[in-house]
Amino acid sequence: MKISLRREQHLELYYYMKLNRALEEQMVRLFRQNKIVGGLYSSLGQEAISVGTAYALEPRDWLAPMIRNIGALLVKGFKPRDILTQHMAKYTSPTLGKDGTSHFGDLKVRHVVSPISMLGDLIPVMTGIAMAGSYLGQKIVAMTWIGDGGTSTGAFHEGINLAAVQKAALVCIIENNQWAYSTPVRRQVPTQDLADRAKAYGIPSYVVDGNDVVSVYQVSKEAVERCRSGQGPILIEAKTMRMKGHAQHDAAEYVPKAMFEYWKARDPLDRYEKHLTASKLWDAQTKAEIDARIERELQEDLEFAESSPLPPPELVEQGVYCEGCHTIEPDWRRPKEELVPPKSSVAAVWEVEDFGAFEKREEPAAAAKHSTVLASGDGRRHPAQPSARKGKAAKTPTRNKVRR
Amino acid sequence: MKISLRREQHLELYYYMKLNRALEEQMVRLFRQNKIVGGLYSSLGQEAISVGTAYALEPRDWLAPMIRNIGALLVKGFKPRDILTQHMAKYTSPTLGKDGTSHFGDLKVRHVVSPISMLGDLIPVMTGIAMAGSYLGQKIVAMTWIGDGGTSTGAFHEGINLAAVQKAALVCIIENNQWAYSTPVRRQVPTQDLADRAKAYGIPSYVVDGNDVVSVYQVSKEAVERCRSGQGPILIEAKTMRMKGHAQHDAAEYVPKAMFEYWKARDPLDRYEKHLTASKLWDAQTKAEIDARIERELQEDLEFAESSPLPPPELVEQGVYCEGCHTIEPDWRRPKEELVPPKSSVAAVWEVEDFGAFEKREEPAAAAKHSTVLASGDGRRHPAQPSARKGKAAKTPTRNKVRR
Amino acid sequence: MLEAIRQALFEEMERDPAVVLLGEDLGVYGGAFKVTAGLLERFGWERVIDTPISETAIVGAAVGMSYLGLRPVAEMQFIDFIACCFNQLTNFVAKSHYRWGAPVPMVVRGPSGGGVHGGPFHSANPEMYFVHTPGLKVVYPSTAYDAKGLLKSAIRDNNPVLFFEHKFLYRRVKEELPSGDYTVPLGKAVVRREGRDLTIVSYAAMMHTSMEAAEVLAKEGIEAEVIDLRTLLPLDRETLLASVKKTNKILVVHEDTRTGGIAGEIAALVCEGAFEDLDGPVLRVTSLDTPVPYSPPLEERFLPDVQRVAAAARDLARY
Amino acid sequence: MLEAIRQALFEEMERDPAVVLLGEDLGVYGGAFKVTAGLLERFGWERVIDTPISETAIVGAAVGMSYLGLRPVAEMQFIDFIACCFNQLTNFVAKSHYRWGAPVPMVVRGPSGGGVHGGPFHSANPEMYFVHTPGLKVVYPSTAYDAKGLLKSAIRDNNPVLFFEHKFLYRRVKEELPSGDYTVPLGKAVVRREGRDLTIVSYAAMMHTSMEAAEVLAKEGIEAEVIDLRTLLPLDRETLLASVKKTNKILVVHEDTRTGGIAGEIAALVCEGAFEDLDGPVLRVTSLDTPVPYSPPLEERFLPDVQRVAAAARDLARY
Ligand SMILES: Cc1ncc(C[n+]2csc(CCOP(=O)(O)OP(=O)(O)O)c2C)c(N)n1
Ligand SMILES: Cc1ncc(C[n+]2csc(CCOP(=O)(O)OP(=O)(O)O)c2C)c(N)n1
Ligand SMILES: [Mg+2]
Ligand SMILES: [Mg+2]
Repeated sequence: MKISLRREQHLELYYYMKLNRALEEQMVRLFRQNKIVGGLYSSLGQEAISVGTAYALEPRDWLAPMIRNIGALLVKGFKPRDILTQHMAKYTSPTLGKDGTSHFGDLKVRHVVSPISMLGDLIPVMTGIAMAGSYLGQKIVAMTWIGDGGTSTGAFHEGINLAAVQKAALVCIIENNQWAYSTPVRRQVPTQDLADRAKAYGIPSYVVDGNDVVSVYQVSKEAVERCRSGQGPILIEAKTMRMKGHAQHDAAEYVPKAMFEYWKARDPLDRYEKHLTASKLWDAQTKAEIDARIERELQEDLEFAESSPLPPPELVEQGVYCEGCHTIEPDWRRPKEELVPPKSSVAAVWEVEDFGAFEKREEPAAAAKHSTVLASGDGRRHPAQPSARKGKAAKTPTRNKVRR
Repeated sequence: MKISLRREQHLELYYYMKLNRALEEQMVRLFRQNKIVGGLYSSLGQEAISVGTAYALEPRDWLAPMIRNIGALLVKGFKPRDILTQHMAKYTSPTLGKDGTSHFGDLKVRHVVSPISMLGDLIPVMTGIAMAGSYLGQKIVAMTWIGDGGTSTGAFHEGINLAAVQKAALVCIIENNQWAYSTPVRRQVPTQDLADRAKAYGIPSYVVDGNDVVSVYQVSKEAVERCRSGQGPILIEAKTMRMKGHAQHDAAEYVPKAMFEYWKARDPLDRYEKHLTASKLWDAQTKAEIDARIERELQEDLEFAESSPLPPPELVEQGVYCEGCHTIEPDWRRPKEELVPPKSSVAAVWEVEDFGAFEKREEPAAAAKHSTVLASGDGRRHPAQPSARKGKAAKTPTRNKVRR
Repeated sequence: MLEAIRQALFEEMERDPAVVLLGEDLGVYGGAFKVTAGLLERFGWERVIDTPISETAIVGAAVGMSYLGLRPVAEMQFIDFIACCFNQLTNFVAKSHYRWGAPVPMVVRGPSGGGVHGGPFHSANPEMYFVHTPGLKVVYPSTAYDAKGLLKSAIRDNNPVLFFEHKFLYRRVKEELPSGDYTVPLGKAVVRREGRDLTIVSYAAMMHTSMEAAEVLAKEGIEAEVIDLRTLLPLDRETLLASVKKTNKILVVHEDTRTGGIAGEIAALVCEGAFEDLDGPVLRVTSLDTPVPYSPPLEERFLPDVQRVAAAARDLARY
Repeated sequence: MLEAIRQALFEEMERDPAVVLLGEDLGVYGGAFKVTAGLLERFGWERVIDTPISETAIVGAAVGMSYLGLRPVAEMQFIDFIACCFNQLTNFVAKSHYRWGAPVPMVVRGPSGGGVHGGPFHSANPEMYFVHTPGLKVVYPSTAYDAKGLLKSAIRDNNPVLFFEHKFLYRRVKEELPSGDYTVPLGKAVVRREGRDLTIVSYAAMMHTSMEAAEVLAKEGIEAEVIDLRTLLPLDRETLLASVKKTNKILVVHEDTRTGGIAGEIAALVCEGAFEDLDGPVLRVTSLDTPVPYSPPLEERFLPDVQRVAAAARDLARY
């Protein structure tokens, strides 16, 4: 698939990456002024991933950010004020101050799911969104991110595995920034590529240079459209580096200095600016205009956030339950009749493709990691199964009867 | 590695497989007589796996069975009476009637850990056993089993992953019997081989004909010794078929009849008997002697179990806590001094092998499943890192300082 | 009761295509207890989803579905396995609406409870873990009528509801059910038997034990009022306090283990709301503080029975 | 208090090479709160194990280690993540000794509690989930002295102990500790302040709030006896009942949410053991039944404070 970008798109990518960075720099200043409540996480050096991946989505598509995906939230239509007020725990924040950081979302317009702190839990949730989207005929894709460390959680495994068997339209980006808090990536998984995690689920994966926003976008776009066409989930490993500590309190002394230097030379924003210049996609004036716009917007939103009130204490008791505050109505994009009897009725039988015996297995390709298999103890090869497929068509066990 | 078996060993394998089957047949009779409390699971057709794998262990090694691994318990030295009394919930059972089925173990002599029903939970536990064994200098291997369905649990993932980074001496056998209760294996994982799960952890795996006890033994022996030598965990997929329903109550109507027939023709006991005969490893008389011994032993133990009392009701309140009933003292096989200061003291720094950048990655072998990676967006290849290894030796991040 | 639950699922799925089921072995097989038998045939592969053995993924996927407006009903094959998705339920599901206003209209249901020699991992009564989790609702019916009506309410509710089905009652409780749609409201207890001498509060299987005990007591001239809680969260404080104000004595009976069981919460509520009305201590008859043992004589001793309930009630009545 | 905990780990590791630590970021980094700082340097890679982000594997591996006679101390980076290994703890760990006689001498510890604007996922008080699980022990200290002595007892105990460290107290509670080895026994509450008018029972951070409230009350002539539970499972029934028999009134203060909190259990115990001695209802001051909110004014309203404790105590004293 040839994926190219128009000039305005190139410039938009710059706008979001730069906005992402400028907004986080602003928050560091606020943090030093003691105006941030709780922790502050940085995505410095990882902006190309948040922006490049989310940019591949359409408005109807869904995403759920992790703590270092402010860029994705901006691309999906949230404003700096949303992020500022969240971090400052203001009443004007998307959660009214009930939760902080990137823990917010929007079910109706932007299609963003709020994460929780427990790593991995979003993967099955986004799988469910993809399944429901398919069920409702919406042709949507669900996207989420996970850290190198987060791939060690059971929830990651269960979620991707379910997505694989359900062929859910899930794009999961492993943001391999070399560290999980103080733990180097090799302590999370002893493979060279984290994309190898995909092999356990029989799903395709990409490895991409996470500090190259155009590559990230292209890979993501391809993945998103493959997903949309019903081919099941995809894992993308984006290699990058966390250029700060885990959060503001962490000086990251456990990271070799040379490693920071190495990666600083590959800063995604620098690289992209040079690329835009080299490719003559902008000139100094265009850049200046975009930078000025960003500064203006940030300034405005900063004033909004700073002058916003904290929530009233009484709010604390409200909203534990939905007591009629929401009407829940799915957005059907296919005839409901398909899903109610008699149209929906089927024969409840499994169709088993093959019988799974040892001798029926194709030898894995040479490079696969299985050790060679010892010869059968009784020295014989058994005759092939008479007809495994007899009677029933040889299809995948479940989806054959199902419209997707 | 050339692994061969002496004649007595061949005969022992037969003894255990046959005993396994005869014992379970006996329990089916007891079940029909309403003498089994709770459910009864069958390993009919899977005996070669339980027996062949456990037979590769030494007495000092540890195992934890799943519900279909009665054969492994027999190999490890439990007697039919242990299994009968467990199923009949008798006071003479290893758990005194507090738990049933294969939910029992023996820390001191046989080195068997009792499973719990929640699938997957044993994997991290056995990883911990392997880690502790290495710590204590015991040179032991820990073995456990998991079903095709069980590999979908988060606990499986977390446990194998931890074992991989810790290079724990864990041998995990995936007993792929095509079904998880009523669910076909392709609904658990859409890969041809479940051994592919290993690729997510960068660990080796085997695929073996699970109905061929000699192959199973040979592969297991090789795996066990590889583990013992400190090379980290190994996954073995043994392909087989569950020849009954999930448990006695399940008629398995969801399984295509032809599938049962196909596998019945590959019955592991039949095959092994033919193999012994063809290889002239026994004659009719030897077989008759072993069969008679099994019958005698079973009869004895059945009488023991049937005449055993149920536990007294007061027992229910005892044993929630250990209140001095156990003295806990590890079996040290290395000098403890190595583990206390000053000998134990180290510099707390990570040594990072490479910096993990995209361009530093070796291209995966052709057959690997990654899609090809799109070219870098800015069209350039970045210069190689000056010296990632400068200053510190390029070793794996943690183990370099550690005696194992 | 099993059939009533099946009917509730059936009728709700007929009524609203937003209702979908997911769990292990519930489609082709119809569920370990056959609660969902026939539903796949009628409603198809997209609405009756056999999943891998992944409780966290089951609940997680249900949350995602609910965010798109579906009303998923997730099954735990045995409710014991709910421990495997505890984080997803208590952190993701329970806090969603509070934190960012995203309602989670889903149900998690499954067979619970002891008395069938299921042993330590197939007999759980996990209600208190969730009663202690704001944001969830917890339902535990004792009759077929209630099971059907409450499950319908649970499916239609905009909040996450845990629906426990006592497996001892599945085939033992049989009632003629009214034809036609009906619901039983969440959060309302019911007085199963009027009495003046003391109140016995219970739910699920122990409700039947309590009723039997009340019969025994009646023969001795002690008239117990029996309350069936039905919903454990939110608790029906009003019905409880009204009864205590009438009988002045209260005994709580639950099959869940003792320490940290719901009897404690009720004791606190009664102290707060009706202390002056109490003519005796709030008492409790519960299972023992042990895992659920396997062997029949042990499990019998472990569980409350009619004798123990009657004895405690007698003591309290005479207090 | 943080330093006291570090010392306990340090001294126990010196004393017994069977003591090993495992968890996320506790070696090279020294832990998110630096509780384990310096331990890797001293005790080496084999005894201070940085793990992947896998709480179930951490607890699972600790169980396996304990079966070989080690005494692992597992850290949850924040105690909130204990929800991710809930199954392993409540089903594998808690039931091991009962089911098949295999003791599990391990400790799971981690920073808990609110008051530092940690929001819904970094402020948990998960004690009741485990107090309701027979087979576990649950400890929640309020002083540095106790933290050290109780952690040592926990490590030496043959049973699985959950050890909660209130992060609000980590750096706020400072005491001179005696030099030399000492332990504080599990299962024993302590009377922190003698009084005659009512008993206030609390633990962890709320113990300090309760003590402050007692000072306020003393100025008004109300003498509150303050009990620090220290161990929540097993509960020290004797100390509780003895105090109620003396003061005839009891108020329970906990930071955990209200419904299903430990106050209920204590209400039930007091009813059972000292009903005749009660001159007023068992009352409770607790956090609200909501997730822990993020914004400071919300969290302040959410948590109990000296005013609310004093007000409730005043009402009770006057009852
Ligand atoms: C289940 C769980 N365990 C522990 C934590 C504590 N924690 C928060 S972030 C973090 C490191 C995450 O590393 P990674 O997934 O690589 O993401 P990154 O921070 O590098 O973006 C840890 C251990 C958590 N949030 N969730
Ligand atoms: C965590 C968990 N979820 C659900 C179950 C219920 N259950 C018991 S056995 C089983 C099927 C297991 O299939 P598999 O792992 O393939 O093992 P097999 O029975 O085929 O040997 C299920 C779903 C369980 N024991 N544990
Ligand atoms: Mg990372
Ligand atoms: Mg199977």
